[in-house]
Amino acid sequence: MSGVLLEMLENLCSKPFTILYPKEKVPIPKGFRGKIAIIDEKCIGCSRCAKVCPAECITMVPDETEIEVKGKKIVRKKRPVLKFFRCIRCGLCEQYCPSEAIVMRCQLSECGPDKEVVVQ
Amino acid sequence: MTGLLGLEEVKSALERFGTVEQVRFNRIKLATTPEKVHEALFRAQTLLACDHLIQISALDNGQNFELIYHLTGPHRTVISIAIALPRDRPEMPTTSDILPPAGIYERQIYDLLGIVFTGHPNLKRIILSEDWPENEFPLRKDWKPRPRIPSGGTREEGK
Amino acid sequence: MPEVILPIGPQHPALKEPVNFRVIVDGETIVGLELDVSYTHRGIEKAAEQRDFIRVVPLLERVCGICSHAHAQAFCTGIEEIMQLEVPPRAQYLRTIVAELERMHSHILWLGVAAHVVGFNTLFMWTWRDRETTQDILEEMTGNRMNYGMNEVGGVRRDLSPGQIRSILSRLPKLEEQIGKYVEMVKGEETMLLRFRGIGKLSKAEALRYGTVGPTARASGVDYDVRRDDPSIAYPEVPWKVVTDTNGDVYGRTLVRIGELQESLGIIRYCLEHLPEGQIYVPAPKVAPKAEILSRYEAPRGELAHFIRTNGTDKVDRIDIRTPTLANWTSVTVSLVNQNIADIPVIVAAIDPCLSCTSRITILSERGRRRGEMSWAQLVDHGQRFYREGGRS
Amino acid sequence: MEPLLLGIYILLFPGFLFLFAYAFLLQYLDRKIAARMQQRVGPPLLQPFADFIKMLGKEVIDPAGVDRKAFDAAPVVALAAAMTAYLYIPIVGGSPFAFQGDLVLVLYLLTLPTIALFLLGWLSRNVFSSVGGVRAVTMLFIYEVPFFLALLMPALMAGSWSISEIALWQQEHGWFALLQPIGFVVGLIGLQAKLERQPFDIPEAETEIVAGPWTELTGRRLALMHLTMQVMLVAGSGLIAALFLGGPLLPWNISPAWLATIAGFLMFLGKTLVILVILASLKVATGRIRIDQLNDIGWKYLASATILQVGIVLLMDYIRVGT
Repeated sequence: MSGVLLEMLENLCSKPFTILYPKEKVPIPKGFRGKIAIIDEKCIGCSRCAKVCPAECITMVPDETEIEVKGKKIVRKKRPVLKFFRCIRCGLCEQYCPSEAIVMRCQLSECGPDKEVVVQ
Repeated sequence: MTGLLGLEEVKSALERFGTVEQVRFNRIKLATTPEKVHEALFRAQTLLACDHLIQISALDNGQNFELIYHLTGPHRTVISIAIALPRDRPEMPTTSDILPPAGIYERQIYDLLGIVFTGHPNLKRIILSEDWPENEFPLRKDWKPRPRIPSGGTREEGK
Repeated sequence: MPEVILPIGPQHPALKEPVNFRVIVDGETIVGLELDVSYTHRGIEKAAEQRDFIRVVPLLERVCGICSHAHAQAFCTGIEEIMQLEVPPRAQYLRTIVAELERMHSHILWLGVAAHVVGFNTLFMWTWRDRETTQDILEEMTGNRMNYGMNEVGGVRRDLSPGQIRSILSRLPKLEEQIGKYVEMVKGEETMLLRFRGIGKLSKAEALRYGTVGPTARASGVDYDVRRDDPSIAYPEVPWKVVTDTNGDVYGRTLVRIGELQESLGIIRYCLEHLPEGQIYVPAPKVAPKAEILSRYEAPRGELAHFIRTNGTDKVDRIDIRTPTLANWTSVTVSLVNQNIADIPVIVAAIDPCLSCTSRITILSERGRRRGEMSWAQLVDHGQRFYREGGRS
Repeated sequence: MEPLLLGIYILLFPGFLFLFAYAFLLQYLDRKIAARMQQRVGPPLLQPFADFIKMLGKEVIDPAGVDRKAFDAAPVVALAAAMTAYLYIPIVGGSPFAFQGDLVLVLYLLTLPTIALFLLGWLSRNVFSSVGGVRAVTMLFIYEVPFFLALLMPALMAGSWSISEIALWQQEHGWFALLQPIGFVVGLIGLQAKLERQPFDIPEAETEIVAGPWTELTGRRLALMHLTMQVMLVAGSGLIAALFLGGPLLPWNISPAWLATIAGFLMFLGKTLVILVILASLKVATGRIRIDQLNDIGWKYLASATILQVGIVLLMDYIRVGT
C-alpha cells in the first residue's frame, strides 16, 4: 500500500508521461519499417518483391524503360506497382530486392479505407 | 522431473498396439488403429506417467485422415500415438472421457475436418461461424472455397 | 432473485476481443456458463498451405498480435529441423532476446489488464506506461512495435549493433526497478489481494487433468516449461529457472508472471552481454524434404505447439496450431462455476486469453460441479426457457 | 432573512448557480488529480461542463417496454433531493434554513439518489441494470448504518440536530475530526461508498456489468444523473466539512462581518477541497472490491468501529456532564 501511495505522490509532482500527439511526436527510431517506397531509377524489374510479398500488395506492370545499373545500360520490362494500404510492413521486399530499389522509410504511413488503392 | 523415457520402456508398454519407433531424441511414435487408441492412451497415462495432452494433430493426406495424439509427462518425452481413419467413414470413439482437454480439440477437428467422435458429450460447431453451411469441411484437401455458396457472415451492402 | 442469464459479450467493456459468455447467475453466484468464442476465425491454417516458406512466416506471425514472435519461432525452428539447418548462435541469441522481450511486454500488459479488471486502474496506467520501454526496444531492434518480422527460416533478419546493445542495456535497470515495484504493489495492495486470493483456484491435480499450460499451470505447482523441457534456440546456454507457485489461484498466476518478468530480464541481459559474433543467417533451401515434426515453444501464455508436415515441396502440407488459450479454456469453464459474477472477468483474464489466436470455443462440459438439486441438463433447459422468454428476472 | 435575499441565496449564491459551478469544478479537480497521480494529463477545465451540455443534447432512447414517466422522473427526483440537501449545508456561516433536525433530513435526502438509481436499474428491464440496481441497494444497506451512526455522533456530542449549530459548537470546543477521529474516517469511507467511487464502484463495475443502472440511461437522463452525483459530492463533502471540520466558521472571531463571511467561505472551499483530495487519493489507490467482501468489511470493521465511537462519545458525555 505504501508503495502505491509513494508512486502516486511521485507522479503528482512529475510531468505526465502522455505525449500529446498533434503537438508533440514520438521520435521514429532508425531502421523503422515505415512507409514503403519504390526508387524507380534503381529498379531492374526482376519481380522478386512481388513474389515474396505475403500481402500481395506489389504487382508488376509492363513498362519498358532503359535504366543504368553499375554503369551498364539495360532495358527493364516491368515495374512494380504498390497497392499501398495492403502493405503489412514485413520488410521482405526490402530484404529481397537485389538493387535496393524498394525501401521502407523512417516515416509513418497514412491509412485509408480502401485496400486496393494504388499509390505511386 | 525425471529422465527421458527409453525406447524399450515405451515398447514394453505400448508394443502390443502397433509399431513403436524413436523419431527424435525426445519423441517416440506409436502407429496404431482407431479401435485401440483408447486403451493405448490409457496405458500411456498409467504406465508411462503421461499427464499432459499437447495436441491432437489432425490432417488429411489425400487417402486417409490421420490423427496424432501427442502426450507428454514429467519425463519430458513426447509420445505420439498415430492413427489413420478411412475418408469414407471418418468415425472413431471419443477420448474425452479419459483426457478432458481432448474434448475441445475433438470439437475443433470435427468442425474443420468432419471427423465424428462417437460418445462425445457435446460435439457441436466450435471454430466456424454458426451460419457456416453444413458438410463443408475447409481443411479437407478436396475443399476449395466456392464464392457462390454462402459461407456465413453478412454480405456487403449492394451485393 | 431467480436465476438470470447475464449475457457478456461479444462486445463488452471487460473483453478486449469478441467472446460471448452466457452466464446463468443466481443473485451474485454463477450456477452455469456457456462460452462462445467463434467470432474471429480467419482460416490461417488453410491459407498457410498455399504459401511458400518465405511468405508463410509473416502470415503465422499474425496468428496473434501479442505472441507473434512465438508463432514465427515455433514454425521456423520446426522447418529448420526438417531441413537440418545449423542456425548460427548469434541468430539464436537474437531470437531469444526478442522472445523474452515479447514475454515481458505480454506479461506487463496482462498485469495491467488484470488490474483494470478488478477496477484498479492506477496500476493499469502505470504498467502500460512501463511497457512502453519494451515496445521501444523492440521497435529499435526489429522496426516494428508488433509483428516484428524478425524470424525467417534459417535465422533472423536484423542484427544488433554494439551501440544498440549499449542503449538497450542502459534502459534495463529502470525497467527492473519498476518490476520490483509491481511485486511490492501486488503483494501489498489490499483491494487487489482481496480480489485475487482464492479466486479461480485449481489444484495441481485439476490443473493437470484439465490440460492447463503456461503460467496457469505453473501457478498450480505444475513444473512444466517448454523452454526447459524441450529446449530450443539459446535457452540451454542461458542461466535461468522456471518460476512456479503453489497458490493455484489468480494471485498465484500474478506472482508467476511477475517472477517470469524478472527471469526474462535476466535472460535478456545475459544474451546481450554474451552475444556471440558471427552470421545471423544461413541460406535455407527452397524446398523441405518430406517429414513431420511437432515443434513446441513456450509462448508468453503457455505452451504453443505447431504440428508441421512437409511433402517435399516449398509449401507445408499441413500446419496444425494449438494455441495456449485453447488448452486453458477447459479449466476456465470448470473454475468459474460457483464463483461470484464479479469474478468472471478476473478468472477469464487470469489465463490471459488470446481469442484471435484461439478462435475456438468450448461449452462447459457436464463435469461442472452440480449445485443444489438441479442437474446440468435441467439448468440448461431452465436457462434456455428463460432466454426465450426474454431473460426477465 | 428578506425574501429577496433568500431568493438570491437559493438561486445564485451560495445557492444553485454556485452549486453547479462548484460541482463541475470539483469534478474537474477530481479527475485531474486522479489523472496526474496516474501520470496522465487529465481533462481540461471545462470538460465536465462540456460533457454535461453534450449529454443534454443527445437523443433520449427509451428501452422497449419501459415506464417512460417513471424513467424520466427518477433522475429529476434524485437531482432535486441532492440540491435540497445542499441548501442545509452551512457555506457562508449558518444556513438560513437551519432547524432542529435538518441533519436527519439531509441524510434522508442524500439517500434518495441511490434509491432513484436502483429504480432506474430496475425499471430499465436490462439484466445489467437490474443486477447493478440490486447491488446499489445491497450496498446501501451495508454502508448506511455505520455512515449514519458516524454522522450522528457530532449531533449527540453537540446536543443539537442542526448542522449549522453543530458547526457553531465546534467553534468553541474544537473540531470533531480531532474529538471523533474514528467517526471522521468512517464518514469519509461512507461518503466514498455513497458516491459509488472506487473501491465501492460495485454497482457500476464496468468490467462486469457494463455500467450497472447507468447502462440504459441516455441523453438528459444520463446528464441529470451525472449532475446528481456531482452535486452529491459537493453536498457530501460540505456535510462532512460542517460536521467534522467546523464548517465555514473560524475558531476565533473576526470583527467586520463581511470579512468573517469571506473567510468562512474560503474555509468552506478549503475544507471541501481537502476532503476531495482524500477521496480522490482513495479512488486512485484502490481497486474495486466485491459486494460480499464489502459486506464483510462493512459489518465487521466499519460498523464495529462506529459502535466503538458511539461508546467513547457516550462515555465522554457522561464524564463531561458528570463533572
